[in-house]
Amino acid sequence: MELKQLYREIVNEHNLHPVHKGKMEAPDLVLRGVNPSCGDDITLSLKIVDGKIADAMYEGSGCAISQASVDMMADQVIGRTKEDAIKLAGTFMGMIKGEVTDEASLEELDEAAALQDVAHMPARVKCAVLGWHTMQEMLENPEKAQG
Amino acid sequence: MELKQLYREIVNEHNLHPVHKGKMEAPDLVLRGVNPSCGDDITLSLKIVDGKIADAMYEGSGCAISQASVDMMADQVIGRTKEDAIKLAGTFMGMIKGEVTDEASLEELDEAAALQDVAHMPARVKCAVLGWHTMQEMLENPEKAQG
Amino acid sequence: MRDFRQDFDILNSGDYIYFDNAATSQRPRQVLEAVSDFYKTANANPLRGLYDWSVAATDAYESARSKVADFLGGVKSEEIIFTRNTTESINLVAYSYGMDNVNEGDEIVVTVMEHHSNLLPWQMVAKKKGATLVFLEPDEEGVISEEEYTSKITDKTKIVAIGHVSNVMGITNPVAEIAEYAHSKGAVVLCDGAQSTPHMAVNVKELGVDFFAFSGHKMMAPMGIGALYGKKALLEKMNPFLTGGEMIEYVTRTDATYAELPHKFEAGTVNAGDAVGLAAAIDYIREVGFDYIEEKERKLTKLLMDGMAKMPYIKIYGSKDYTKHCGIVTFTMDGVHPHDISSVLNDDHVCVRAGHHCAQPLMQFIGAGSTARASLYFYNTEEEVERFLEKLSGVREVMGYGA
Amino acid sequence: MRDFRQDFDILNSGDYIYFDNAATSQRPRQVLEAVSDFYKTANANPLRGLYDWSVAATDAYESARSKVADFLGGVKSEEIIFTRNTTESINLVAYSYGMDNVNEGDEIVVTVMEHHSNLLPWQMVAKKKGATLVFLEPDEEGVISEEEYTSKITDKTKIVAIGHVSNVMGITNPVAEIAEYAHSKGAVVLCDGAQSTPHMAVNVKELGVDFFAFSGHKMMAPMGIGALYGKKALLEKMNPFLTGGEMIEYVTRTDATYAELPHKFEAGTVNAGDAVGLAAAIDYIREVGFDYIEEKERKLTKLLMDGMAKMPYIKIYGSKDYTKHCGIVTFTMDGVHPHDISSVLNDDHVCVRAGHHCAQPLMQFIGAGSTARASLYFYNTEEEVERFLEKLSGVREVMGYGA
Ligand SMILES: Cc1ncc(COP(=O)(O)O)c(C=O)c1O
Ligand SMILES: Cc1ncc(COP(=O)(O)O)c(C=O)c1O
Repeated sequence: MELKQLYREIVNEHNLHPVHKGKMEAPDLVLRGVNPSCGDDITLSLKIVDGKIADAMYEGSGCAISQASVDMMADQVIGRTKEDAIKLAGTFMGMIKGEVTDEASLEELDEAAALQDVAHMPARVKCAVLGWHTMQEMLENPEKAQG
Repeated sequence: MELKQLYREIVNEHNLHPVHKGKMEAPDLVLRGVNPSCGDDITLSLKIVDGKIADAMYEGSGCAISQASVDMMADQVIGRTKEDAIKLAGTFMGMIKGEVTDEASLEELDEAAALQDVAHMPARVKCAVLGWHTMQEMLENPEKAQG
Repeated sequence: MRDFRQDFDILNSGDYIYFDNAATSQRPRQVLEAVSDFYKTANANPLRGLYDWSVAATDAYESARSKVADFLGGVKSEEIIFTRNTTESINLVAYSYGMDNVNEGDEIVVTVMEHHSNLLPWQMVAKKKGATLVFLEPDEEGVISEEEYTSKITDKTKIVAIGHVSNVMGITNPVAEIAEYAHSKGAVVLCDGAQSTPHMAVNVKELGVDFFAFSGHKMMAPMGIGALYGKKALLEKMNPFLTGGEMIEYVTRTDATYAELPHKFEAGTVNAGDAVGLAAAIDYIREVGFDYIEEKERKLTKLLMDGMAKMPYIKIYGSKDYTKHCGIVTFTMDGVHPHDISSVLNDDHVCVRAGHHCAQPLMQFIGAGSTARASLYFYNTEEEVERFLEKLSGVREVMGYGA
Repeated sequence: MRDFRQDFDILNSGDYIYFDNAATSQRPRQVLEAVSDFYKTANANPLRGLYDWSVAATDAYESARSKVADFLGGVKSEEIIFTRNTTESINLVAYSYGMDNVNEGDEIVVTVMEHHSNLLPWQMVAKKKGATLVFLEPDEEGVISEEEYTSKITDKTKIVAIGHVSNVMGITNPVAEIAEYAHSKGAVVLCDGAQSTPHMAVNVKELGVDFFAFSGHKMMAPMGIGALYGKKALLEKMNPFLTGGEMIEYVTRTDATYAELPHKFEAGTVNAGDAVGLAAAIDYIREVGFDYIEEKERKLTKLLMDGMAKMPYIKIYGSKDYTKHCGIVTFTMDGVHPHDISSVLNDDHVCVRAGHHCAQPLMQFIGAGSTARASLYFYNTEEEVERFLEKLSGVREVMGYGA
């Protein structure tokens, strides 16, 4: 997909009209994620109920790709178990690195699979994975992310 | 002149059968001169009588050009006044730098003028001027060269 | 006037618009050929050999040095040290001059618009020696006022390190005035000329600076070669920085004495090939002429800034005067992150930079986390500027803001 | 087997015999073209841009890095730091590792045959930190015995810095054995690979060294590019050496955090053009093959040493075994100063080096103020060796010693 098309069809919607952006009341886990070279800077908050992600929200600023990616991620992970979310993050990052390409895996990612073409834009890879990377980090090391 | 010819016609004679090489008894001025990059290393001794160079001798080792040059220099400066010898050193170094080319000046240098072609061999310039440079230094700064 | 653009194969091989000249320039065929010719005819290790090729290599290398000495306004050849780039030049001064001459309680003055390469080495010196960094701040238009520098350069100041032209705002700093004042306070002055040398005739003696650093790659030479000018009296007193082959006189097991200037500061096999390329770049710049370069850049910059002024959602940083930009126009666009601007423009084969431009303190100062930058050189064309403006005006629509 | 010599324009443009390959090699057309092609198709400042050319430049630069990592035996890419040359690589380790890890009373072990580039940086560290330099000495044939290194490497030893192949004697040092022993004593080991990388397959993991330095220009790459391999665990703990653009993460006015490996150690605009040249040189070496290189060099070295053995007034330094010379034959001639040998040979268009070969302590050790050196590479020919021998045998006559 041409980049412009990607923006028009997917990214803009999430960037301009994000669903999960905002400050979460009493989150269970909170972690900041940054891309020093771009200045992308988000703070991700999760509410965990019975081992499942009950809600996910983020604040911060960054390029459209980083913002849209984290918004789409929130869509995908709410309702999933922690383990499942970590696995999905692995799939997403594998896709962006060009290592995961099979249909079945990509289907799991639902709308987020639209970012697949970012694999061909090395300079934007960090933007696309920022949210996912931050989530993975906080779920794997909850001690770093006390709310 | 081709370098080989220069060796054959001039340099070898002075290098293999030097006239002024040896240790001087009770010199008035003594100075060591070295070319670090080549390893040429001479010690020049002068005897001064009534402001004139009564004798010049050198010891040390180095390439044929450095040795022949200092031997020829001794030939030329014995009998000259200090001022005259300094002036002649200037002429020689000017010739080697390619700045002095007029017949009259070169004639002053007598046999030493044969080294004129060293001007085209930048790597050997330091060898050719070592003796002259050392003499100039000791005559201009006799306090550095007490025998 | 012949068409210089023809000399740049990369500019004639497609429809890319290259507006990232402040990051690195393109190289004309003449420069690339000069380097290849060196390797094909005179390649040997310079400074060491007694045979023809090595003598030829030495000549090529040393005449490149003379050419640089000339290019900076006719300084002595031995005042020119070849380095990899501006960054290495400044590090050399920081390590060899700074570490030995800055002491606890001293101050080092820089501007807030310095490139990281003219900031981090001084942070290191300040930290290791217990000195303080003092920052000159410009006004909205990028100008450092006399009041600003006379109030911050004091008797405590040991070094003033200042960019000649800002790589973000394009402004030319009043280096000569600052240097004069700094000298009256006993400080030594380094000028970072990375962004000036490609665009204007530089005379380091008129600037009055003690050190001047620049990079070849920003002025059409190959990457990998830059230079440092230093006043002979200072260089002579400084300790070597890198040590090794070529920069010595005598070496024993535990000690060494050093070669004379400039070799004292050039350890190891020199980059003669790229030095020859730098010499060719200087020849090329002379052929083009700084008059033409300035005139062409100003014409293009005016066109560019006038066009951007018609887009109300664009903010340009630095002076409103197009003659004060050295071809550099840094901007932001309401609602669109600079990285997205750059990516969208790339889809249209337009190359501009986005980010912090290695000047994070300036970004913090102007309150922009990141900006986009279009930077021109004389080989760019009016047609390119017009096409750029057209593409730029389409970015917000792509990003979902309607037409 | 195709005729590789055809790829070297300089070797085919006259009758010069180039026997100074240990100083710098010649470059094949393929390398020069790779560099030009980079500038003609992908030239932009790597690592910074979001547009196609910069991405292509980044790819080219980073794949050159992978190629070097592979060339050294399959290490991690981030363990390869690009530098200008061996000298800079070693200085980096001396400044960043040495200055922070060597303390008063510690010892640094080197050999007496080190090139100045692997000696002066350690002299500096020793002097600044109050440490002692300890010298390993070889026997007549250039061999460093087990007794020698086990008696001098002790618990006090913090760093062992050792040449892989001597640039004077051509001998290959027992680096793996020494490294193993040094590690058992808790020391860190640096290997100077300037003279080995052009001639033999190197595997730094098998050598077991912590740092390995080499220069591109001695293995057919352009001047201006070299590399340092360092074990990741060590590099990560080390402070940066040069600071400036590209090697940072965050910068404030007074502080900075650093980028990850390898960028932490590469300040300023990188030399991508010449890194691409180094990658092309590695490809070229692979095409030729180290088997061929070694076989050809040995054949030529045997011819050369056998021929010189017939001249009783010539003394060869190092091993009597021609397989232990890596193409390097250093010699003196009774009654003729090495500079005169080199000058006379130059009259016959033969290029050999004369002097101290940047190894003055070794010269002092072997008791020769200066020597001459003929050094071969695979592109030299038997015909050249024969012509060389003929010219060499004429030198004494020219110098006045009769036939
Ligand atoms: C053994 C050895 N070490 C180090 C060097 C220095 O290499 P460079 O001058 O490329 O830094 C050389 C060559 O000059 C060498 O032969
Ligand atoms: C003002 C300024 N200073 C210093 C530098 C650093 O130059 P280099 O990366 O060539 O060392 C640059 C360019 O990147 C610059 O624009």
